[in-house]
Amino acid sequence: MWTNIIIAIAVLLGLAAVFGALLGFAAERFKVEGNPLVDQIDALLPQTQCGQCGFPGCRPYAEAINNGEAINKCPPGGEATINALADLLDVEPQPLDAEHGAAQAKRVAVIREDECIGCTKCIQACPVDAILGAAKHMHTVIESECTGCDLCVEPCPVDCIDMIVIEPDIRSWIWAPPVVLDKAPNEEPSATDARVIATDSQAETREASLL
Amino acid sequence: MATKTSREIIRDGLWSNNPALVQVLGLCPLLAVTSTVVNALGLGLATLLVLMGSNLAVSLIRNFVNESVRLPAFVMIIASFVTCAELLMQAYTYELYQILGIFIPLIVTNCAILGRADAFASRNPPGLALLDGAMMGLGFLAVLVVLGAMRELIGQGTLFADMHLLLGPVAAEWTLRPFADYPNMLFMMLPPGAFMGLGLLIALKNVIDSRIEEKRKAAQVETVSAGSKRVRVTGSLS
Amino acid sequence: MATMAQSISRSAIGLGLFAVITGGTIALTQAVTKERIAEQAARAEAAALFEIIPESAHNNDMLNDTISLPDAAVLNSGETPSAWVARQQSDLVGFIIPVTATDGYSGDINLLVGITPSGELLGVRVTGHHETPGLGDRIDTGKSDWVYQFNGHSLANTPGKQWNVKKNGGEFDQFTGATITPRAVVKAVHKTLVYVREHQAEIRQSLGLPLDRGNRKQRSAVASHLPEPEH
Amino acid sequence: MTQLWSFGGGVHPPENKSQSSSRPIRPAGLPAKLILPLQQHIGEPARCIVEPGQKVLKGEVIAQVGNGMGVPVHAPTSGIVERISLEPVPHPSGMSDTCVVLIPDGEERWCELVPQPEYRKLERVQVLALIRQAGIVGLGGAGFPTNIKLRPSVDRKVDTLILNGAECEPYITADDMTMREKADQMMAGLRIMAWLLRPARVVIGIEENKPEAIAALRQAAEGSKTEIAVIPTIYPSGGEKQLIQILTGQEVPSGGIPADIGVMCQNIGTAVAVADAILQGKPLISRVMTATGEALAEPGNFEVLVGTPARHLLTCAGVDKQRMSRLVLGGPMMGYTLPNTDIPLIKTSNCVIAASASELPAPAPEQPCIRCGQCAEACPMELLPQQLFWHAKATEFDKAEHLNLFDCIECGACSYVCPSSIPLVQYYRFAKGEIRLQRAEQQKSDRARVRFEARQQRLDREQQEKDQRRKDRALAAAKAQEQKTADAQTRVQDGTVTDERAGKSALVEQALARKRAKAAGASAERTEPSTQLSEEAAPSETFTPEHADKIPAAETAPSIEELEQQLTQAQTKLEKMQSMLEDAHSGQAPNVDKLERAVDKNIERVRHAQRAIDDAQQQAVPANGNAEPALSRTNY
Amino acid sequence: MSEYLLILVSTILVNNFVLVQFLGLCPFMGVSSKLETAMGMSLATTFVLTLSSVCSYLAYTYLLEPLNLAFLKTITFILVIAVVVQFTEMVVRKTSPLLYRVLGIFLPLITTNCAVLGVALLNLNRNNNFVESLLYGFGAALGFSLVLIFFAAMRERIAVSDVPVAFRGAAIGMVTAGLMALAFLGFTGLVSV
Amino acid sequence: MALVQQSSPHAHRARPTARVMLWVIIAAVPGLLAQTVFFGWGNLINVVWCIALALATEAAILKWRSKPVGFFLKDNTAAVTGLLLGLSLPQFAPWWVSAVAVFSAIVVAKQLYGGLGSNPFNPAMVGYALVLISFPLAMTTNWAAPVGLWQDAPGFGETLSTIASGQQTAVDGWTMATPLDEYKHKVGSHTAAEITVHPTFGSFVARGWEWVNAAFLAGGLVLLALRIISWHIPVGFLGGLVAMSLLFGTNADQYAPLSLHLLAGGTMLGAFFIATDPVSAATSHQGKLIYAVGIGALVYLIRSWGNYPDAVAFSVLLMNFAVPFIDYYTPPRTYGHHKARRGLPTRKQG
Ligand SMILES: Cc1cc2nc3c(=O)[nH]c(=O)nc-3n(C[C@H](O)[C@H](O)[C@H](O)COP(=O)(O)O)c2cc1C
Ligand SMILES: Cc1cc2nc3c(=O)[nH]c(=O)nc-3n(C[C@H](O)[C@H](O)[C@H](O)COP(=O)(O)O)c2cc1C
Ligand SMILES: Cc1cc2nc3c(=O)[nH]c(=O)nc-3n(C[C@H](O)[C@H](O)[C@H](O)COP(=O)(O)O)c2cc1C
Ligand SMILES: Cc1cc2nc3c(=O)[nH]c(=O)nc-3n(C[C@H](O)[C@H](O)[C@H](O)CO)c2cc1C
Ligand code: SF4
Ligand code: SF4
Ligand code: SF4
Ligand code: SF4
Ligand code: FES
Repeated sequence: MWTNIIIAIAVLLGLAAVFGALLGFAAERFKVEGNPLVDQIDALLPQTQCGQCGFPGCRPYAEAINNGEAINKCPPGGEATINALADLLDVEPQPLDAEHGAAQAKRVAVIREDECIGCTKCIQACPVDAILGAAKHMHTVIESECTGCDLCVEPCPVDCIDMIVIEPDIRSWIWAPPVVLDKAPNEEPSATDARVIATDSQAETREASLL
Repeated sequence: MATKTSREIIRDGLWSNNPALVQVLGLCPLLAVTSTVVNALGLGLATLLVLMGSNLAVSLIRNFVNESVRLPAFVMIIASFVTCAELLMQAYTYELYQILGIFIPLIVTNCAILGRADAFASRNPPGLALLDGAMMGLGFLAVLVVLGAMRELIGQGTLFADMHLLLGPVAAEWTLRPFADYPNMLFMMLPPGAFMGLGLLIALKNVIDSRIEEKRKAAQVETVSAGSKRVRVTGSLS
Repeated sequence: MATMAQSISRSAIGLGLFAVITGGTIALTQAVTKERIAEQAARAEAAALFEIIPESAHNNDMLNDTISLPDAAVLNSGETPSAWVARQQSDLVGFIIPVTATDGYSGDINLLVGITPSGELLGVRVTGHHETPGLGDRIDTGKSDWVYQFNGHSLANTPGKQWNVKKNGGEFDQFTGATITPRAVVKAVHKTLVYVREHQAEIRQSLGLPLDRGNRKQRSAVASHLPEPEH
Repeated sequence: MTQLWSFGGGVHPPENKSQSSSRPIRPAGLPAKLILPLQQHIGEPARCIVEPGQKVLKGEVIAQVGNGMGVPVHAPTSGIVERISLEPVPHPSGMSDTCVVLIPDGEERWCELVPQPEYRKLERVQVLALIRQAGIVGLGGAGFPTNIKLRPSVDRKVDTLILNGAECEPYITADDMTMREKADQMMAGLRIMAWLLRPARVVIGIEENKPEAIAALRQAAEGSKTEIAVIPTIYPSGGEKQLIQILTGQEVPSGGIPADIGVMCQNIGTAVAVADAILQGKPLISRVMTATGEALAEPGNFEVLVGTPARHLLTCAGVDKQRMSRLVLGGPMMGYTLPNTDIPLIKTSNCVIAASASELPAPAPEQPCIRCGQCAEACPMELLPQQLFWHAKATEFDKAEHLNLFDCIECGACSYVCPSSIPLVQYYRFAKGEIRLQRAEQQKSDRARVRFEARQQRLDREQQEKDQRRKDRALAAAKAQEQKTADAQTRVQDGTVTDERAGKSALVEQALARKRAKAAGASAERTEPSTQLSEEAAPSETFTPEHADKIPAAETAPSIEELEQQLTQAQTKLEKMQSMLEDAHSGQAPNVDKLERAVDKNIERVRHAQRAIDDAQQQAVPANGNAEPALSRTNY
Repeated sequence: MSEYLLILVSTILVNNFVLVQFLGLCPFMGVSSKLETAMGMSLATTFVLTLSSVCSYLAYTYLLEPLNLAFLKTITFILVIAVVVQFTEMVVRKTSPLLYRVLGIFLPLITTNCAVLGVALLNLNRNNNFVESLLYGFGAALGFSLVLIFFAAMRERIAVSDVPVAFRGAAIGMVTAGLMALAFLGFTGLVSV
Repeated sequence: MALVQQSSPHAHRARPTARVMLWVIIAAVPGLLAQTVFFGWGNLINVVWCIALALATEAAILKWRSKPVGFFLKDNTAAVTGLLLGLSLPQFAPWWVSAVAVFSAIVVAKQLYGGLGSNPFNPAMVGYALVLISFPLAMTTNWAAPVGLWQDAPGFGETLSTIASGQQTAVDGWTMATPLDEYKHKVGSHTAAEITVHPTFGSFVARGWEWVNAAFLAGGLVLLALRIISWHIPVGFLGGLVAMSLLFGTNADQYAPLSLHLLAGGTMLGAFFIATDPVSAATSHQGKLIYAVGIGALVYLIRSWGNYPDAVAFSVLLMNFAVPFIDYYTPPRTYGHHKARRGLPTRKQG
């Protein structure tokens, strides 16, 4: 009996030692550094650089995600970003973590120029260098570069920076998806509903005028 | 990762992170051997024992494993437990062993076990690991048995048939036949029934969860303060 | 290079250590359970045999008391199949022959046919089949009592024409909706009996029985050669 | 006979053309006011060059080409500019855009016109400039500036010039009537285009359901090499790509333009406009439009001034408002609905349908797609509409794009046949819009990333430099102890620095002074709202404003720790401000008043923060015994 | 020759590993939400399954059997598999980052794919010889890949359907797998092995 | 009065889904009549029972899902599902077999996936296959013998009471193995001549069955003429079957003859009414051909070597399973493109 046991152990030991050596060899021989995934994750983040995720900027959050951080902490990205991340990482999308704030309409910062004292605080705060101005001169936000992170609002000693919601205009307008009736529970569609279903952008207002 | 309290571990294993219903792991035995309660119970018990053992063992050695051989080492631990279980079943419940067949050695590759070893046991102290193993195992066992009962009942109109294979002659008379003259719904005994049965159980759990969630929502007001986790990206506020 | 060697040796030793522990555990368990397992395995193998000839009805080590069957190609059960022999003291109780019916509904049906020295059926059991659940699988004792009806039949008391399902004018019940399976089983059992009759000389010899007595009896029993049953 | 090819798909909806084609083209006359959007074409909006109250002559330019691609806008009649304002324009969004509102004076006084009957003696570029100056855009639908289209890049030689007279949409007969009544003008315009392009082949494609127009064209084209190709009546044979396929058998490559395969397609109305512009010098100020539909007593075609409100045209055609349930601008397949009749008609408007409820009934409610494939059979672009629909609906835009969503011409054939009455086209439009939006955002975020990273690098560099300097300084200081002579030098350096600063602040002072003088009147107004603002903000001032707008009203109080943090922040800010104020006082800086305001504000802030903490602690104590350590910590 | 063909038909269709034999279900459910990843998984599994089927056959026939150590088969096989998987992963990662991007994250998962160990054990049960083991492993992998890829394509479609909330995700996946298994029952009897 | 606002197009061709489905039902009537003439009242009773049950089940589950019930019931698709089940179940199938089939068709195969348009598998065939494997006895023994061969022909009432009695098997003299079943089990051990003496084969191909198939073919041609179905699927299906049959030879002693394949069992019903279910079939023309040829080939394969005498249901389900994948790789070539874009969108890399 004991010989049998010893043979068994010896065989397994032999196998394991060989395999272990092989793996040890491979681990050293085929070592790689760096992770391309971070770049891919970073590419999906909105680059607002607002820090709401709890990381100083999008890239740090991308790195954190790569290390297992939850993907639902970026309010500017909102659902779209979460879905894209879920898709990339092949995990289930989760709803936005409320602790990090809610998704908001896109905004830009606008400085009320005559109140600005030129303290340059906002320049220091802006993560993308979208504010122009020299010390003691009034400052301006380059609208096209502003990410709407609102990081400049708080440091301003005279509170002269406003976050303005970007309103859609006729050139940025896009068609809304049709209103799908399917969602209305327990209701038989009537003739009037028929129009609502295929209605266009201003569903709400026009619906009101119709019904 | 914050360590979990034992309460959380219990809830996770049995319900909210149930290996079968939520993680959807360990499916092969889950579906293959659940045509009757007795098969399900047999395999479930074996899995439970292995899971506890391997979790404990992995947790004990968690600080001594070299990264490059981590996976093989865990797998070997699991395999040794499984082989022991297999040998014991062969010795003491031979008929059941024959019915369960290849699925006993396949406990080794039950993803739930390696998953627990890697995700939990290798990062937690032995006590918690053992508890986790037990709870995950019980959760798995419960699903196995429920699915087994469901398939047995719908499929051949009996419950607890052949329990003597596992529990000895006392159990021989336990068979229930709730419907007289039942036309066997063979589909439930075959692979499609297994899949759909589990699908149904998962859906059932979802329904229950959403009910609970609704209740909780109704009873509770949101307390998180939005945006409280924000950090400064640029400089400090001085 | 030092790191390479280090890495190799560390991994090898690490994994080796696990191998020793786990291998030891397994080997030990195996050593402890070995005998019981062997016993159980043998018992399981014999279960079907003991159903046909219960342990109370014989006292030899039936599992190891086998004779080889000559010219057994018709039985379709392996290259040189052997029959198990049951004896009570020195009396011959019967023997059990493995047969395979190849014309089932789907795939082979493996049978064990138990026969008394006088050519009477002691029992028939199905050990493996692929028949449709719910239809053909009623040849299984777990599903119905159908196979028990063979008990007691012999070539002597059942003429060759009767070795068929009732639908084809035979003696044996079929199942509703599934005639193919029972017919295949009946045919195989009949074939076995015919085989035994034809090879009774060799069989008796290997059983160590005198040739004449049985010979005579059997001959009288199946005096007229009956035609193959119609299928 | 011209050889014809066929294209995949297509539908044949009831034509409904005879209602409007039975009457000759009538003038629609002068409306009470004309609303002229500054953008009636693809490209940049035109730049308005008139002011309210200004008198303009008929044909005078009132808006010039802006900085990008575009054409000018002309006054369709003489009159007075009432205002330049945001008015609802014909656009599917129903939104408003900048328009010039012109009140006609009824005199119809033309500005000076310069006809160029001898255009062949001019340079081609000059003729193209004339076409542009006449404000001509494609009248077939998209409104692409015709002069740009007529000047393909050198590598794209136009071999085939196609004149699109298919007019495949039901109801519309504007091109039909134009061809019947203005065939000669059209041929003249065609000749100008052909002279510009020198194509090897000139074809006019016309659907076989317009026999009178075909006859008129045959007559007008008599003796010329122009082919008149009579094509089968099937919608959308008038689509540029489809017509090209029918007439040449070639396909316009995806993402390309017809010129890529040596073809150009112009609408016949465009040709007429070109003839008018060159031969008579008249800019594009009116066009033929169809007014039809069951709600009209006298449907027909009208010569309508650009900018005429739809109401005027409808009145000309005898509208019965009670019967009108839907007002479509364009055809029933591709047109869009107008929310009211005040919307002006513009260069690209070719038809107004005042439909009764029974004529264009509301579609049945959308049912699930049954993948019947009828839509794919109908799609002239050979797309898989149902697949596009599933992806668009599920917002899987990349998949929709992969299935060539952007090749969809929004012709509506798929929706027309769909048994489940799914507004497919709307889904595609939505998806296309979203994709474009996403692309723009992606671009912006890429830019943001670059800027962020650049800034990060710069900061790192600066930090390094600072560290380096500090090291250097430490080193220098060590040396300085040994070499006392260095002292003097250092002082000189300091001096120059102060000088620079002084110079700068002087400049700032001047600039601010100028500004203040200019804004003197406005400042009173401005302070008012700002005080108001701070009053409003007062109750919530315990939070920083940024938090204030993020936290819903019914939010529970922030934790004491947070409040503390806010307090410290406020205190630091206050200190900073105070020191700045002192600096300013001593430096006699011009922003003292502002800084004083800032200091006041910050004092207020600190006070509020303190009060909030006190409140919170008072609440916390009875509620929670554990709050004690926090209490003791904050009691300094 | 034809017996080899029958092995393939049997493993791919009649006794499909996933739908009939219930092996490899976790990756089947876990990595089938996207067609692209399913394809990666299929490729990786095919490679590892075939290789480890052969390796385990060799280990058993030339090591365990002569030494009378059949009871060590499970641990030996799993060791072989784990090592094959890990080694493949390391090599692919280093040598072909592109392939690693496709296969990388799936490779470790294969260790716990029952189908891999299942093939090794079934080879023993069926007394397969070397070539048969190879084909059996390959056929099993093809069968796995076939249903995995079809299933993934189908799940992408289901994902955009209006499935009742309780059934979204894994539950409807199970039901679909059930219906697929139902369809595969049509193959019963095609090959009687 | 406010003006209607909606996206173009504003005109619509009026052939709503409900009417399409109605046409399918109408086109199936000749087949149903032929079944009634040649096999008695069984199919008619089954059809009525299945349709009623289908509508009821659909209504119940829509209610449970909080969907507008009337709106969806009016689309007639549940009725089509019920109809097709009624047409394909054995004439004397007990009522509960039909009930289980209808229930699984409507609930499991259709509504669990979101209802009309979303089901990846053909609901009727899911129902059929499910009861076939669940109740093989009831599903294999209840095929009516052709009318002329009945002993003691059952009238409407007797048929109804047989079905309603819930017995697993009907009276012996009324039922008979189907020609496909008969051929399948005798081929190999008997010659073609020996097999076809069985009364179920009649004088031509398969007594009764040939006319039923012809009637379904006629109905199918109506659907084709109305452009409710495109030719690709029936032609592909029958083509696949014919091609396999020719490939494996026309030796009737070895394999069932082509005429039997085409005119017995559910061939024509399958080719024109079942494989053509738009929801679960492939999308593009090319895809439809692949899908249908696959079904045809599988039908031959399973009929010849598998366990099931008629394989339409399984073949359809198997190819349904492949449909999403086929769709991925067979998009049509779009105008202005050189080649079709196959496969998946390549993910943009960061
Ligand atoms: C799916 C299916 C499975 C079947 N399985 C069996 C079976 O396992 N055994 C059997 O004898 N007949 C089986 N049959 C029935 C045979 O096809 C055949 O109908 C029957 O055996 C002939 O019986 P009869 O001679 O009484 O008509 C099956 C039929 C079908 C359709
Ligand atoms: C965005 C856009 C860009 C175009 N660019 C060119 C161009 O560069 N050159 C050209 O000759 N035509 C150009 N065209 C004109 C098209 O070729 C086409 O003739 C015109 O859009 C009218 O087509 P439609 O009315 O069918 O939409 C462009 C059109 C659009 C919408
Ligand atoms: C579906 C569809 C149908 C069209 N039908 C016509 C038509 O009937 N007549 C026409 O002139 N342009 C029609 N167009 C516009 C042409 O594609 C093309 O823009 C026009 O002929 C170019 O000429 P233009 O630049 O002079 O407008 C249609 C466009 C689309 C997308
Ligand atoms: C030509 C055609 C064939 C159909 N075939 C079937 C069928 O075989 N099975 C079925 O359940 N429904 C069928 N339907 C109805 C409907 O499409 C089906 O119920 C949907 O699958 C439900 O989502 C068919 C409908 C049409 C138009
Ligand atoms: S929360 Fe802000 S910083 Fe964080 S990832 Fe989103 S945009 Fe970037
Ligand atoms: S922080 Fe405020 S005051 Fe200072 S420069 Fe910016 S906008 Fe001006
Ligand atoms: S026509 Fe409508 S229902 Fe038919 S496939 Fe297209 S979108 Fe779906
Ligand atoms: S709208 Fe687009 S998808 Fe629909 S038929 Fe026209 S081109 Fe095809
Ligand atoms: S249990 Fe089999 S693969 Fe997970």
